[in-house]
Amino acid sequence: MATSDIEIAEHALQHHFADMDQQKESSTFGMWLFLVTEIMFFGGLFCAYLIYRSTYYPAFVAGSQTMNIWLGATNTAVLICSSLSMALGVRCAQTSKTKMMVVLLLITIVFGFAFLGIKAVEYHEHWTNHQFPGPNFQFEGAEAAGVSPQNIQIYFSLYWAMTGLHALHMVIGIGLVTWIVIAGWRGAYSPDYYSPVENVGLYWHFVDLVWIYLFPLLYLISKKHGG
Amino acid sequence: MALEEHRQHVIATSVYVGIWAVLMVLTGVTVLVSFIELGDWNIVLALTIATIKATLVVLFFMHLYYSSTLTKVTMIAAIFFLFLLLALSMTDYLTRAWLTNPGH
Amino acid sequence: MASQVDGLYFFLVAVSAFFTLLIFLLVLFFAVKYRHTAHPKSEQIEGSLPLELTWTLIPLGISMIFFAWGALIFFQEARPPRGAMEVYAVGKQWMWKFEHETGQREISQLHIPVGRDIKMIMSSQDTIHSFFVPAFRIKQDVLPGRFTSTWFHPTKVGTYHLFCAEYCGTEHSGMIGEVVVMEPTAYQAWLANGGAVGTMAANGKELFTQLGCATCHRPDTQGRGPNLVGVFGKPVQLEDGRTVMADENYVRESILNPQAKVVAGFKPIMPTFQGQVTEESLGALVSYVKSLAQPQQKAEGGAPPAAANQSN
Amino acid sequence: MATAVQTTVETQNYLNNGYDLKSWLLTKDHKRIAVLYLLSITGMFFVGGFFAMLIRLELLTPAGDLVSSDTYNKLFTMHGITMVFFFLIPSVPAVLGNFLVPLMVGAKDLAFPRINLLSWYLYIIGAMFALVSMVMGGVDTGWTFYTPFSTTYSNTHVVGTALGIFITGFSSIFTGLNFIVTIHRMRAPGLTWTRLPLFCWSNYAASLIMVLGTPVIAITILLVALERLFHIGVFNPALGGDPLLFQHLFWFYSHPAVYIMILPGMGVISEIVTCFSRKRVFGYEFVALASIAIAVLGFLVWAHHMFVAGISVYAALVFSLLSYLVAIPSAVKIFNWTATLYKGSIRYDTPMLYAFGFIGLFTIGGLTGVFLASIGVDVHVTDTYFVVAHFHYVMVGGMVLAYMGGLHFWWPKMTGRMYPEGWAKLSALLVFVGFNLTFFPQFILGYMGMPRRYHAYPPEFQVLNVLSTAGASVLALGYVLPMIYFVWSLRYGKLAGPNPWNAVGLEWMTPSPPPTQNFEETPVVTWEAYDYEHQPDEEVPVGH
Repeated sequence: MATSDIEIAEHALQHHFADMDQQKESSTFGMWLFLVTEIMFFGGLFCAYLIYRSTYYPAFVAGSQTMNIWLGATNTAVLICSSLSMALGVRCAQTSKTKMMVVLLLITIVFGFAFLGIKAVEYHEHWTNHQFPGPNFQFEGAEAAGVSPQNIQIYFSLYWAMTGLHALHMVIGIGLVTWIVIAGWRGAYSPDYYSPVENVGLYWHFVDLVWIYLFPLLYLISKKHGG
Repeated sequence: MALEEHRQHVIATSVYVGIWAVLMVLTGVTVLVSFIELGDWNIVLALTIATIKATLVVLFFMHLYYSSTLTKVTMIAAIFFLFLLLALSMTDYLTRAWLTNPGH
Repeated sequence: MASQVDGLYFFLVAVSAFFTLLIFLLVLFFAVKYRHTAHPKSEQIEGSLPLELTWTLIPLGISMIFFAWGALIFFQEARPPRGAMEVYAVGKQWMWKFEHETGQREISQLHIPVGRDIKMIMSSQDTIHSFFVPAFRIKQDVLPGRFTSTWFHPTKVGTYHLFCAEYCGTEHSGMIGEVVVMEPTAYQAWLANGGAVGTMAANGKELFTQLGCATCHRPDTQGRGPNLVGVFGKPVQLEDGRTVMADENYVRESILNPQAKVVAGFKPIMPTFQGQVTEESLGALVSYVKSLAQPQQKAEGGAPPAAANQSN
Repeated sequence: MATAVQTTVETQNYLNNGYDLKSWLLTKDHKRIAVLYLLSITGMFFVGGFFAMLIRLELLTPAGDLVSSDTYNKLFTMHGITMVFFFLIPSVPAVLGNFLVPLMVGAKDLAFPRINLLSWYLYIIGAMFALVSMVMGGVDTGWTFYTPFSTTYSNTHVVGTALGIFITGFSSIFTGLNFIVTIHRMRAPGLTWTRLPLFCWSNYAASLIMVLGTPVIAITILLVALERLFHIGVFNPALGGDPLLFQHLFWFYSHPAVYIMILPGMGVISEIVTCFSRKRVFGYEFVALASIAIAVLGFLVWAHHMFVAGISVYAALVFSLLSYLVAIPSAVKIFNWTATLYKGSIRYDTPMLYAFGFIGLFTIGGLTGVFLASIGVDVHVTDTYFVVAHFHYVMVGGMVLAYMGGLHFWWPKMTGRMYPEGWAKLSALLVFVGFNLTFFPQFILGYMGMPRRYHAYPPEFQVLNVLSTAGASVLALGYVLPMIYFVWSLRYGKLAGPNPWNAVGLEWMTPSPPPTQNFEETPVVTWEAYDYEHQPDEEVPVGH
């Protein structure tokens, strides 16, 4: 490393903070508050989900049965693995292992792309099956299942909105991790100054967290056939 | 180094890996359980497992367990207000059908 | 009802006026008495717990009176009395369409007899409207896709404003009309000249046959669909174990989204009639199903008396 | 204007620290960002005010003769959207709060200066979306965007406006986030929570709502846009959606948003009342905690906007009961301010006149809110001019008066110069008289049954409407005057000195205008809030 840890820290201290402690605490607290807003942001969708699920339960069952559980489960596993590599990456930043951190974050990015790839396969399948809300929406077997296609459309509207917003967060997350990788490679962080790494980590885990709920709510509603 | 003592708690790698293993197992469990028909208990179980997983992620991957009280309160507040949104909306939807026939 | 609302309203006005005057006078009094020139040195006072408690608990107590009183009135407003005369209303951009049980239709004018309970059963065929008659102190939003209802009891003959109170587009302020409260005899005369073609229930029965409902919902026995005689206003056991009340909205949902609540013992085979029935037809069908549950007055209702007897 | 002698005397401050456009548009100084906000929201205020004037002119006669009904619908919609989202919500927090919170807590800046600047840019982008939508033909859904009208039946620029509000929402979130972190983490040594100025407490409470509530309106407005573009059916009854769900989600934010508007205003009043009665505030803890109580309880009452919308009777009862609870802390504040006057030494400077006005008008606004919480009465008066009058008493009589009072109070701090006191008193009087004349008749109109958002109305309502329009012209004059004398004062106003009101509080212990770094050295606080007892009672040097 060209610069010592202390130099990095001194360089990183912004003029309006008294010391690194105050800066770090502010930055972490700010990130948590941002996550609060994210929770409420997804919260609006969860509220809509809860209400329509209780109103149109059979339609939600029918909709969820078209989901590929194995792809969903794989994606859950992929995200959990990415969270592990992320957590270990942050740990490397805490312990001055810059190269290892870069490697772990790159692995995180790979997992992120894997998730999006699998999600794209699922989206493609829904798209070709006309399971996209709008005038072209179709759902084969709605009559047989004894539910109104309209109500299944609401399930799919929420499915696309929730997973779409989640995927958008993944894309942003990958961008942020890339930024950390580049800055980290250039030696911007030290055990005294790694708030950006930690905050991006928090963001990444949060996105994982949302999926942990989306998976059972959208894929695992009920296996019972015939509503 | 004066800064050293303020550095955040470093969690052992083994803890991270252990949590990861638990999360993977729980993911498997939740998928398997979903194939068993338990009626209303399916959703209860699925959400319980999801909540356990989420709690583990928040506490350890996100270091909440080692964070300041303020951060913990922040997280609890978020959950509380999300609960308010869901619960108070449901007071309407769950009781709409109650008063349908004439009284007297 | 109007007098009850006014009673609470003027109580609220009195209490508010008292507190407003109290604050105004105190502020004015302090501002003059302790003005800088008369009282150059301020005296520091930290606060007082007893005072804080006083002005927390007293307003709380008063507001609980408001709550209880307001809630009592509202509960009455929300529960139409039995035996109310029913009028169906459909809101559309930008007019009110009314239909009486006896089959008379009118637009943006509502003729009703004085001294009777009137229950409005309302829905919208486009956006949200709101049925507002200031003279009766009632207001109820009229929603698309659902029936809402309200009721009133006119006590004075006259003509009253009817407004749409929920913004509904270009001619929102033109979606007005009048409620004409008439002496019962004048009302009967008006009905006689109303040009009705059959009662709502009779029209509903005709639709019931036309749409083919009668092939499955047989009046004499359980067909592929449940027998509808005597169903309205009673709890219905559903296939998935729930019990729902067979009210106007249940009948509507059963026609438009039949799979949502399937009666116990039946298969979800009924097709939806969404897009095939207008709001007015829905009203007629509901009225018919209702008439099937009132066997004793069915001379004009249209339900075969034999079927009604059998169901009892 | 600056002679050679003056330039040597003139110390460096945030205003003379760079004059080029870049030094303003890329500034991270919270004080400069506050000035940027001041200019932008003033612009939006006059845009919204222009729409209001046209509305009042149209309502002069019962027939809809001045503008077409479509135009009228767009006017009240754009009046509401501009005033609520682009003026009231940012007004006190983003202008006065941005300027004062760091000064009051003794910090050099907000915790995240770059995010603060980003927040202003988001506001500007959002405002541009809204303004461009207006110029291209406007939007006619009402500021409430009720579905399915907004999603299916309106033919106007709903999506553009919705995106504008969505983007501005994030501006508000970032402001709130910045305040919370700053107040938690950046207080000067010795400045404990119980020594914190009440202005900070109330902005803190408002920030909680911004952070917790705004994301919900963001997602809701996004769903409206999606519904319009893709017909996803979530809010469309024709597709099985429930229009009431929109109302629930909308009011989950938009009712607490009322407290985003009023809470910071209450903070301003606490500062002004204590300063001009030379007293510590009566019951400091109660006033401070009342702010937090309002913020939290404010989230429990939203469905009182929906009593006649077709919600469950039982839910309506629950929300009615909870609605009364939020009235209590507001009452507590009013009583405490009144008690603060007791045995004070009261001066009648302009900010204090605005504070008197606020206490009176907010009392009326708050008490008429109780009418609306009482379901039996609400059924009759909701969606009438009674509601219009009520929320204008709170927003204009409360919030705008507090904002104007605060602007006069801190104008010398922000600019270093005094405004002309005589003109300011005249304008305060005009605002008070004009306001009451405009909105008091509307209570009566509402009880008589005149529905809101009516382009034409039955002739029996005309007299009161004429009164209201007459009042509005007086009110407009009251708002234009300060525009003129504030600008005038920038050049010709008397120099203010660091503490023209002889007030306590850290912001008065630094020069006016403050230096870029706010304080020469970080202050250490050893005294309680509003410690007027130990403030030397000297004659106020300027402005008299």
